[in-house]
This record gives sequence, structure tokens and C-alpha cells, in this order.
Amino acid sequence: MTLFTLYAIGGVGLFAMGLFSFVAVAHLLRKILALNVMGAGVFMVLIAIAHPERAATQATGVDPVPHALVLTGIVVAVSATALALALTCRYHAETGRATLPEDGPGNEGSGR
Amino acid sequence: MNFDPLVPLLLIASSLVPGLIIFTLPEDLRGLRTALNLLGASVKLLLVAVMLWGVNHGHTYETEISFLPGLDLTLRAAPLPMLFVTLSAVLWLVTTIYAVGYLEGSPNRGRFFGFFSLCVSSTVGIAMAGDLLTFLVFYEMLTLTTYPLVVHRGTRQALQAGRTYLAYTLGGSVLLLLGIAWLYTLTGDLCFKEAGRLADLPAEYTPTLRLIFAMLILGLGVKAALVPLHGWLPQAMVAPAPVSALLHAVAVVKAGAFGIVRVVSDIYGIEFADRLGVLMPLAVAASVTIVYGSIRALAQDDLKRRLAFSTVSQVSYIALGIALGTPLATIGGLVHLVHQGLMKITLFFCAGNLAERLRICRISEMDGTGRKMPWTMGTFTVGALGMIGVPPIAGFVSKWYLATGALEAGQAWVIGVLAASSLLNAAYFLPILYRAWFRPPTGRVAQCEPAAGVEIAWSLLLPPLTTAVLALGAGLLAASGFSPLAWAKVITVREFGL
Amino acid sequence: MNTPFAGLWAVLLVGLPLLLAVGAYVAGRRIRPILVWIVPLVMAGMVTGLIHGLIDQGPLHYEIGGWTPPLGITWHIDGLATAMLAVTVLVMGAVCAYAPSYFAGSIKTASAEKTKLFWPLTYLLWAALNALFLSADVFNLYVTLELLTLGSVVLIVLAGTTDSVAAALRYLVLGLMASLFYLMGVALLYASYGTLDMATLGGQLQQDPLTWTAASLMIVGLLIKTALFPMHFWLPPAHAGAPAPVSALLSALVVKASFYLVLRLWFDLFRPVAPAPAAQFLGALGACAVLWGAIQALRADRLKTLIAYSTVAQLGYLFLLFPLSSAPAVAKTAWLGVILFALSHALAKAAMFLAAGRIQQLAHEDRLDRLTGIGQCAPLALSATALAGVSLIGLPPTGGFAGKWMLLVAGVESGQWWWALVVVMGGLLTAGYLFRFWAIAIAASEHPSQRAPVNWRMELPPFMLGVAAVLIVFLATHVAQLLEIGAAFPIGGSGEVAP
Amino acid sequence: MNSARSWKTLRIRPATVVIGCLTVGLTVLLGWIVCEIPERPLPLAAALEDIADEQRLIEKSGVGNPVTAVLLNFRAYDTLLELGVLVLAVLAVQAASAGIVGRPAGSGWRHNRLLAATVGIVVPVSIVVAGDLLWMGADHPGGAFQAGAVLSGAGIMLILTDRLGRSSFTGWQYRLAAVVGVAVFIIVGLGVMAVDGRFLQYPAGLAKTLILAIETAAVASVAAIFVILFDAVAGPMGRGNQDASLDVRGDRP
Repeated sequence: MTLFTLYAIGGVGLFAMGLFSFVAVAHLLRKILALNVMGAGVFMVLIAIAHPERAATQATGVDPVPHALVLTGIVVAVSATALALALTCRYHAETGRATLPEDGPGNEGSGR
Repeated sequence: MNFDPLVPLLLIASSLVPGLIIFTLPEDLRGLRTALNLLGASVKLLLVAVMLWGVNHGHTYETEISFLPGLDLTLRAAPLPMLFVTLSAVLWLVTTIYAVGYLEGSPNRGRFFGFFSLCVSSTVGIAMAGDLLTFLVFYEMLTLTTYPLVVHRGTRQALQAGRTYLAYTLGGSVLLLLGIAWLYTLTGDLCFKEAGRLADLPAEYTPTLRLIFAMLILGLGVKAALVPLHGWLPQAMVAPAPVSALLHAVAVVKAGAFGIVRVVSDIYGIEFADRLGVLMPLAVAASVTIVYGSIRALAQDDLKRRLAFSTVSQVSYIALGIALGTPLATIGGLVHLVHQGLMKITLFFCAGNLAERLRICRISEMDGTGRKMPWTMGTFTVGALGMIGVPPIAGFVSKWYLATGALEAGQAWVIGVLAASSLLNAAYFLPILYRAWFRPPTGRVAQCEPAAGVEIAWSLLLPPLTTAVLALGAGLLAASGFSPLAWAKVITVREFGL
Repeated sequence: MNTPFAGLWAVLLVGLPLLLAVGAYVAGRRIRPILVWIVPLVMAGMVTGLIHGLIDQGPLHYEIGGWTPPLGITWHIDGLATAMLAVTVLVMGAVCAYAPSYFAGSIKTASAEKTKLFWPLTYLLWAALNALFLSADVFNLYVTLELLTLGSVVLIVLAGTTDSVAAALRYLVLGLMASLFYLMGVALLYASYGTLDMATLGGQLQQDPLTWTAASLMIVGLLIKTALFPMHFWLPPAHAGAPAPVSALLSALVVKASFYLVLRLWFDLFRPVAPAPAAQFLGALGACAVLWGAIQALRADRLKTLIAYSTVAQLGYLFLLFPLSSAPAVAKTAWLGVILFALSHALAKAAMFLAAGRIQQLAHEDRLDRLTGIGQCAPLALSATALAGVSLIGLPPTGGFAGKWMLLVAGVESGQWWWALVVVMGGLLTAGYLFRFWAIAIAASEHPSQRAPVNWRMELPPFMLGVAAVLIVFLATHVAQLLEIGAAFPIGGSGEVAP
Repeated sequence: MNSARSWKTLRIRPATVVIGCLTVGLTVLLGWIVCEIPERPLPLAAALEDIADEQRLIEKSGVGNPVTAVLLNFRAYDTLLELGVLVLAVLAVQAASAGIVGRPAGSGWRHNRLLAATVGIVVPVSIVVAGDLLWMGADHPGGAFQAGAVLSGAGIMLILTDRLGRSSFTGWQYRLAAVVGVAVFIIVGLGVMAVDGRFLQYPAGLAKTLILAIETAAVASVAAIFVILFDAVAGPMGRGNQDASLDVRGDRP
């Protein structure tokens, strides 16, 4: 097993774990964490792709593009996480709950 | 510069533009609104006169408007469209005058007259449509613009009627739309053409064409109130009298009947349709409707409902005439398009007058109305006798041509249908006339104070008088060169290539 | 001669709103009133310039920074992209004209503090939309998508209610998950093909499990963002709970943007390698959305919820494209039809939401059973809903009809009757729920309310949008010509709409 | 209703089992696929090969660090939008938090001597490190985001010790700092169009200067934004507004 596959499979594993947690758990903080785990998984896959074993650019050692993508992705993830946390705080402050209401089709959609 | 292509557009604009302006006017600008309406109606009449002259002198009025990719909207003046256009233009003017008087002081008149004008614009568009898609466009516009008129009063009953109206007409639209789309994929062209355009399609399409025919006729049959698609019509009677008049005489029901005529004669072609064997079922459906409508009318005590079922019955004369597939019957059907309009609108105006002046809408309350409102009931009598087919009123001419056409087609059973229908017509109209003229006034009629001047406002009396005179004239002068009958003959000659 | 200008217009279409967002944020509210009017006009001018450039010299490839595709990011500007830019300008213009009055008149909606944020957010959203429509780089698209999702979420929160926060949160977490699906797909594609440029990718995609998986991940992600049934559940609370101008932007443009991406990915990349059942499956989901959305709209007890469910239903229509376009002979008809449908839906739905906002303000709420006779208070707003609604139903002569007619023809001509039936059934159901509202609005009220003076700034924009949604049908031929410029569309089969 | 419980419990429902199976399936599928990624000639790799030599990379892009070259030259447009996302995050937390919490009272850490001493060392060092990262980023690993993150760390230390005052970071200085990165980026991007005609196409020879200018502005923005984000999110949570149900451990009363 090469380092590349190790990283890639690790990334896939993280992605799936995050996904499972995201779907299965209702607590908002855990959902946000799960999203970050998923994100980390994707980033790991990207970094694995950049590994010299695969990257054709021998001189630079690694393929810089996925690294740049990961950096961009991380910043996006940070922003999204901040927004999600801010909303969760607000929601919690107003309702005292940390889970979204489970609403069926009947009471979905509330105007104002 | 050639102004001819502009004329059809102007014809539609003459009611569309006033309608749109009326929407923006404040409710209390009654004078300006009325002026706009009458101006529009007069301009339209003038344009119709110009076009009638022009069509007779070889002008072609044809307009194309960019529409879907590969499909333009076309408006084209030909004898058949002109027949319907003339009817709408004349009846719009009288109905407008009537409506102004009838709705005096009621709320939401701006909305009413706005949609009223749009409704007429759609009707003219239906009449002038040069292809099936244009027809569909205006046909749906008609559905939409009549809905606010039907529910105008906003009562629970009116809303219910509006719901029923929509359920029926939109259901019909779906069939029509599917049929047209299917036809389009077969032929790639939807233009109306005298004597039809499908005759040269390969024989393997025959079953498809039959199916499409059924879809189109069912779709149109909803508005034309073919049994069993007529359920919305009696309910729509909750609308104000001018709306009922318009619905029955010009706009909705006629649009359906006119559509049937166009599909049979200008898409399929009467002779080709006959070969396909689709005309016989249509004739049977029309006959069933004629008899059924008359029988149901017998049982109604509400005057407007009785008139509504009478419409169900009478409009199918048009479909029957076309479906018999002979020149004489076609003449009968086409001329009935006009005659029925004139007579039925008279009857509805009178019903409106009775409700307005005497507050009665039931036949059982009509005793002695002739003495209180002789002019109104006089015109009512003309309309009713015309419906029965008493010469020399217009209705007789239609029935005569239908009957001779049936004989020409070798369909003697149709004579039976016509006779039964006339008997039934008599059975539901004559008692009304008897009550009106020969019974002493009772109930509300008796309590009614005699009016100071004329029995009712002039704006409510003149319209029925006019239409009654026209109905009488159309019958008396049927042989003259400018009667509806003469026009129908011209159309038929072209259709059959005689 | 025109190329640098066309390129400049494209750059400014992204750059200008970004700069404006920044400026509006720093400046607070001082420069706002002029901008409200000028910006949409300037943007409209630039879109017009771009369209002219396109008509003159065909589709435009713009290499940002001068780096050719595998290295840099490219914009691919074709008819479809410019059509989307144009409809964005129209909707944004109406929203910008409408919003000041809305926020000034809403008692419930938040303080000035928050309405101040509306402008930078809206301009950012505008930049994100334009950037998304122009881009042809799968990763750059991810960034624009995130910009779009986050911007939408924040705009929803401006409503200031707890419900809106919950709706925004649900939208946010699902949107983030969807983005990660998309990003994973991008990573796999890059791993296998070593490029992020769509044009380069399109030429070399192969039918292998990796491509299928990547395609599924990306498309599933986008479907969640497009709220395709059964992933639609986040949409109604979010779109109904947002302030009216925001609802208009979300329903008209934001969901369209992710649909636009599905369209791009499908036709530019994945169509040749996608197995046939995938298209049918997407169509089936679309059909379910049409029915389910309509049923829920029929049951809705609030006006804005009704309109939001209508969006769910109407989005379903768009997905009928995939099965219909699998028959080469009618593919182009279906493609044009769906895009016309999407464009007119954008106009109509924005009109609906803006008018609903006005009605809500007049009635102080939007429960349907409290809106009896509201039409007399706000006739212009009601006519806006009427014009827009007719287009949504797809009755002629409206933009919705143009789209529907072409879908029908495509369905009938390729013998796929069931899709044609879905199209007409959906129209009937749409009529059902819209007339339900209209009947209430024009019913005679027991307490006839005074006719409020027309608030032109709030009633004219939706009305004009409604008019546009109707009249666009008369431009359908020209729109179709524009769309065909550089359509990355395999012109297979007859393709021609008219024989 | 008990959020603490909802944190811990994973409700084992049939749906959960199904989801679990699906995720396992997805893992296996994706794992197999990443192992089987075929070897193909990769266009981008080929293009990079062309500039693999550091000297040629500097000639072409103005910087010697390939990641920086990608971030700020080849794919600079991505980075521009990404700075836009960061600005959006600031707008977001301000919209979300408006009106629910004022800035809570001080945490009392101000008088913690150990912390005060640490701050005194860490903050200046952070600033130096940030500057170094920024400068180094041109040719070695590092760059604007790393520098901005380090700098924001210093800012957060200052917040925690109440040394940044009690304003809630919505003044125009903070707003300007938050957007200066994206603003400079666009202005440079549009400005170079006057020279070379393409958006973000740095004129030959000016690339390094312009990239450095953009990066410097970006450092300021990233640092300011992270500070604002921290303040808006952690403010209510970290200080005074502790609540069991949002606490990760979930075991407080």
C-alpha cells in the first residue's frame, strides 16, 4: 500500500464518517463538526492526489494545484463554520434548543 | 404603404387598449370609462365595416407576430372569421351599453369593464386566428378573462361557479393543447386552410388523426357545452346578466362552437373528416346535446338556468350543421352561429331587466310581467319565438337549412331531432309567454309601482330592442345580399369548392 | 474589435458588484439611494454590451490572468450564460427598486442595523451569480457556489425571526454537505484527468466507475441545492421565511443557478458517458416534484408557503429535460424549452414573491384565510400575481407557455407520452393552487377594506416583472437564437424546431 | 428537548442502520475508486512540468513557491472570490448576532498575570512571525492566509484579555480592514487590464510587487475577519453565556 492510497483511503473514511454523523445525529454542533470532518476528508483526498507518487512534476516535488485548492477550501470551510456557529448560537439563544425542529410536510414552512 | 396588415391588430387593440386603460382608472371616473368603452366599441365596428368592404374587394388582411421559434402568431381575415368578428363587434357595442346601465352603482366596475374588454379582444382574436396555435392563445386568454367576470360578485356561490368553470375549461384546454401539439408534430404546420390540410397525409396516420380529432373536439366541446361537458354553464349563471349574455351569445360558448367549425372545416376539411368517419359521432353527440339540453331546460324554474340549458341545446345546432357534412347543413350551422347569438342575447337582456326592475328571477313569478314591462317582454317574445323556429324570425332560417341539409346527407333521423327540439323549445318557452301576457300580475310583479316614463332605463331597453330587431331582420331579409345567410353561403361555397 | 470590450463587460459584471458590496459595507448606508437606481442600469448596459459582442462574434472564451486552460481559470461565455446574466439583471433591478420601501415599511423586520446589511449582501450575491454563470472551471464553480449559498443564508436571516433562523440553518448545513459532495467529485475528476477546465475535461471523459462516481457526487450535491424532490424539504421554510425581496432572489435566481450548473455539467461533460437510466431517473424525480410540490401548495395555509412550494413544483419541470433530451431528434427543442421555462419562471416567481411581500405588508400577515378581498386593497400587486401566475401555469401567451409547448412537442414527437402528460398535469395543478389564492383575494370581504394608495415603488417592480414574464414569449425566437450561440450542445438529429 | 441528551444519543432507528449501511457502501466504493485511479497523461501536470524549474516559475509567475503561484497568479481569481467568502462570513455573523447579545462583561482574565505576561510576548512575536510568513510565502511555504491566521491569533489573545476595548468590531476601521484584501485584489485585477487587457494579468516584471501588495492587504483582512468571527461566535459562548446544551461535553447541569 502506497502512501498515496493510505492518505486517499483515510480521506474517504473521514468523508464517510462525517457524512454518517451528519445524517444520523440531530445536535447542530455535531452536525457542524461532522461537516468539518467531511471537509477534512475531501482535503485529505486532494492532498493525496498531490503526492509526488502521483504528481507528474518531479522537480517541484508535489503538484501545487491541489494544495492551493485545499487552502481555498479551508478558508471557505472556516467562513461557513463561523456562519453556522453564529446561527446556532442565535437559534439556541432564542429557543433554548440545539436541534432543528423535525417538521413533517404538514407544518413545514412558516412564514413570519 | 400598405396598411392592411395593421388592420387586424387595430381590431384587437380597439378593445384591448381601452380595457387596459380602464384598469388604471380610478373607480369613480365613470364618465371617462363609459366613453372609452363606447369609443372602443365604435372604432371596432368601423374597422369591421372597413374589413368587410375590403374582404369583398379582394384585400387580404394578414398579420404575423413573432412568437415561438418557428411558429408565428397569424391573424387573417377571411369570410368565416369575418362572420364571427362582425357578430362580436355588434354585440359588444350593445352589451356595453347594457352593462353600463345594469351595473350602475355596483362595486368594482373598473375591474368588470376592464376584463369585459379583454374578453372581447380575446373573442376577436379567436375569430381572426389564422392558425390553430393562435386560436389556442386567444382561446386561453378568453378562459382567463372570463373567470373574473364569472366570479365578479365575489359571493360564495360565485366563487363556486368560478371553480367549476375553471375545472371544466382548463381540463378542456389540456386536451386541446395535447391534441394541437400532437398535430403539430405530425404536420409541422397548424395554419387554417379552406377545405382542410390533412387530406394528403399517408393513410397510416388515420387512427392517430381520429384520436387527435377526438381530443380536439372534446377540448373545444367543454366551452361549446357539448353533453356531458356542459356542467359549468348553468352554474355560471350567477354572474351578472351582461356577463351571461356575453358568455352565451358571443364569447365563451360561441368560441367553442367556432373552434369546432374551424377544426372540422379548416384543419381536417369537411370532406376529409367525413372520409375519416369522425363526423357521424360528432353529429350524434350534437343531437344528444340538443335533446338533452331541451329536456333539462323544461325542468328549470330559474329563468336564467332555463335559458342556460336552452343555450346548451341551441349551440349544438352549429356543431350538428358542420357534422352533417353537406353544404346546406353547413350553411345552417354557420348561420346559426349568428342567429343564436342575436336571439339568446335578447333573452338574457330581458331576464336581466326583469331581475333589475321587478326583482324576479323565477318563471313562476313571471305572471303578468307583459303588462308591467311590455317592451321588454315584447322583445323577449321575439327571441323566444325565434328560438322555437317560428318564421320569419332568424331561428327558422337556421332550422330550415339544417333540415334540408340533413335530407341532403341522407340522415333523416336528424329531422326527428330537430322536430323534437322545436317541440321542446316550444314547451319551455310558450308557458313563459303565456304567463307574461295572459296571467294577471301576482306577487312582486303586482306590487311594482308603474314607472314614471319608460318601463326601465333606456340603456337597458335599447340593447334588447336592437338585438330583437336584428334577429327579426336576419330572418325577414335572409335572402338579401348582406344577411348572415348570404355570408354563410359564401363561406360554404369556398369550403366545398363549389 | 469587440472582444476586449466583451471581455471587459464580463469582468465588470463580476468585479463591479463585488466592489459595490465592499463599498456599501464600509460606507454603511450613505451612498445607497443613488446606487439603488444606477447600478441595475449600468449592469443592464454591460449585459447588453456582452450580448452584442456575442452576437457579433460568437461565444467568448476569456482566460483570466492570461493563463491558458489547464493552468488558469477560464470563463466560457455563451448564449445560455448571457441569458442567465440578463434575467439576473432584470430580477435584481426589480428587487433593488423594491427593497428600500419594503424594509422601510416592515415593522416586524429587523432594525436599520440589519437592513443596512441587505445591500452589501445583495451585491455579493449578484457577483456570485454572475461569476457562476460565467465560469467554466469546476473548482472555481465550487467557490462561487459557496459564495452563493452563504450569501443566501445570511439574507434569509435578515427576516429576524426565529423561524427564519431555523430555516436558514437547515439550508446552510444541507448546502454545505451538498458542496462537499460536489467538491469530492471535483477531487476525483482532478485525480483522474488532471484538469479542472470543463472544456478540457469534456473532451476526454471516459466511461469508467470513477467518472460515474464523480458525476454522481457532483450532481447529487447540486440536486440538493436545487431542491429537487425528495431533497426539497429545506426550500419552503427558507423561501417562505425570508424577507420578500430575498425570497424573490432565492426562488428566482439562486436555485436556478444550481440548476444551471446541473445543465452545464450534464450537457458539457457527462451526457456522453451517463448511462441512459440516469436521465430517466432524473426525469422521474422531476415528475414527483411537480406533483408533490403542487399538492403541498394546494394544502399550504400561507401565501408565501404556497409560492415556495410552487417553486419546488416548477423546478421539477426543469428536470424533465434530461429524459426528453435523450432522444436526439428533439433534444434541442427540449433544451430550448426548458431554458425558456426557467427564464420565465425566474421573472414570474420574483414577481410573485415581491407582490406577496406587498400583500403581506397590507394585511399584516399572509395566512390565506385572512386575505379575503385583499385584491381591493392592492389591485396592482394582485395583477402582478395574476400576470406572473398565468406564466407559471403555462397558459398562452406567456413565457411559461413557450417553454411548456416546446417540452410538450418534444415529449410527443419522441413518443415519450408520459412526460408530456406530466407537463400538462403540472399546469392544471398550478392553476389549482393559484386560483385558490386568487379566489380568496377577489372574494367579497365582509369588512371591505379601504383601497390603500398604490405604493408604486413596491407594486410597480413586481408588476413589470409579471409583464416581462408574459411578454417574453414574443421574444422567444430571439432568445432561442441567443441561446444557440455557442451552445455546447451536440446538434444531433434534425434539431430544428420548425420543419 | 434536552439538548444535552441529543448531543450524546445516537438514536438507533431503522433509518440510522440504513444510513450506516449506505455510508459503508459509499466508503468501499470511494476507497476502491481512489485505489484504481488510472494513470493518464494529465494536461495540467504537463503544463506545470513546463515551469517546474523554480527559476522559470519565478520568471513566469513572479514567485518561486508553486502553491503561491497557483493561489495568487494562475488561479488568483479563486482566491479573490475566496476573500469575498470571508467578507461574507463577517456580514453573516453580524446579521446573525445582531440584537441578541451585547458584548458581555470582561472575563476577568485581564488580571491574570500569567496570561498578561504571555500576551506581552506572544503578540509581538506573532506580528513578526506573520510578517515573515508573508514575505517567505513568495518563495517558500507560507503566504497570506497563514500570516493572517497567525496575526489573528494575536488579536484573539488581546480579545481574551480585554485589551481591544469593548466595541463590538463593527466600527468603520474594522469594516475597512475586513474588506481591504478583496478591494485591493479587485482594483489590482482591474487596473492591470489597462496594461495588458486581461483581468488579473500582471504585467511582466510587476508580478511580484503586485502579488505582495495583494497579500499584504489580504493579511490585514484575514486577521481582522478572524478576529471579528471569533468575537461574534465565541463572544456569547466563551464568556458568560455558558449553557450546558451547547457545551460540547454536555454533562453540566
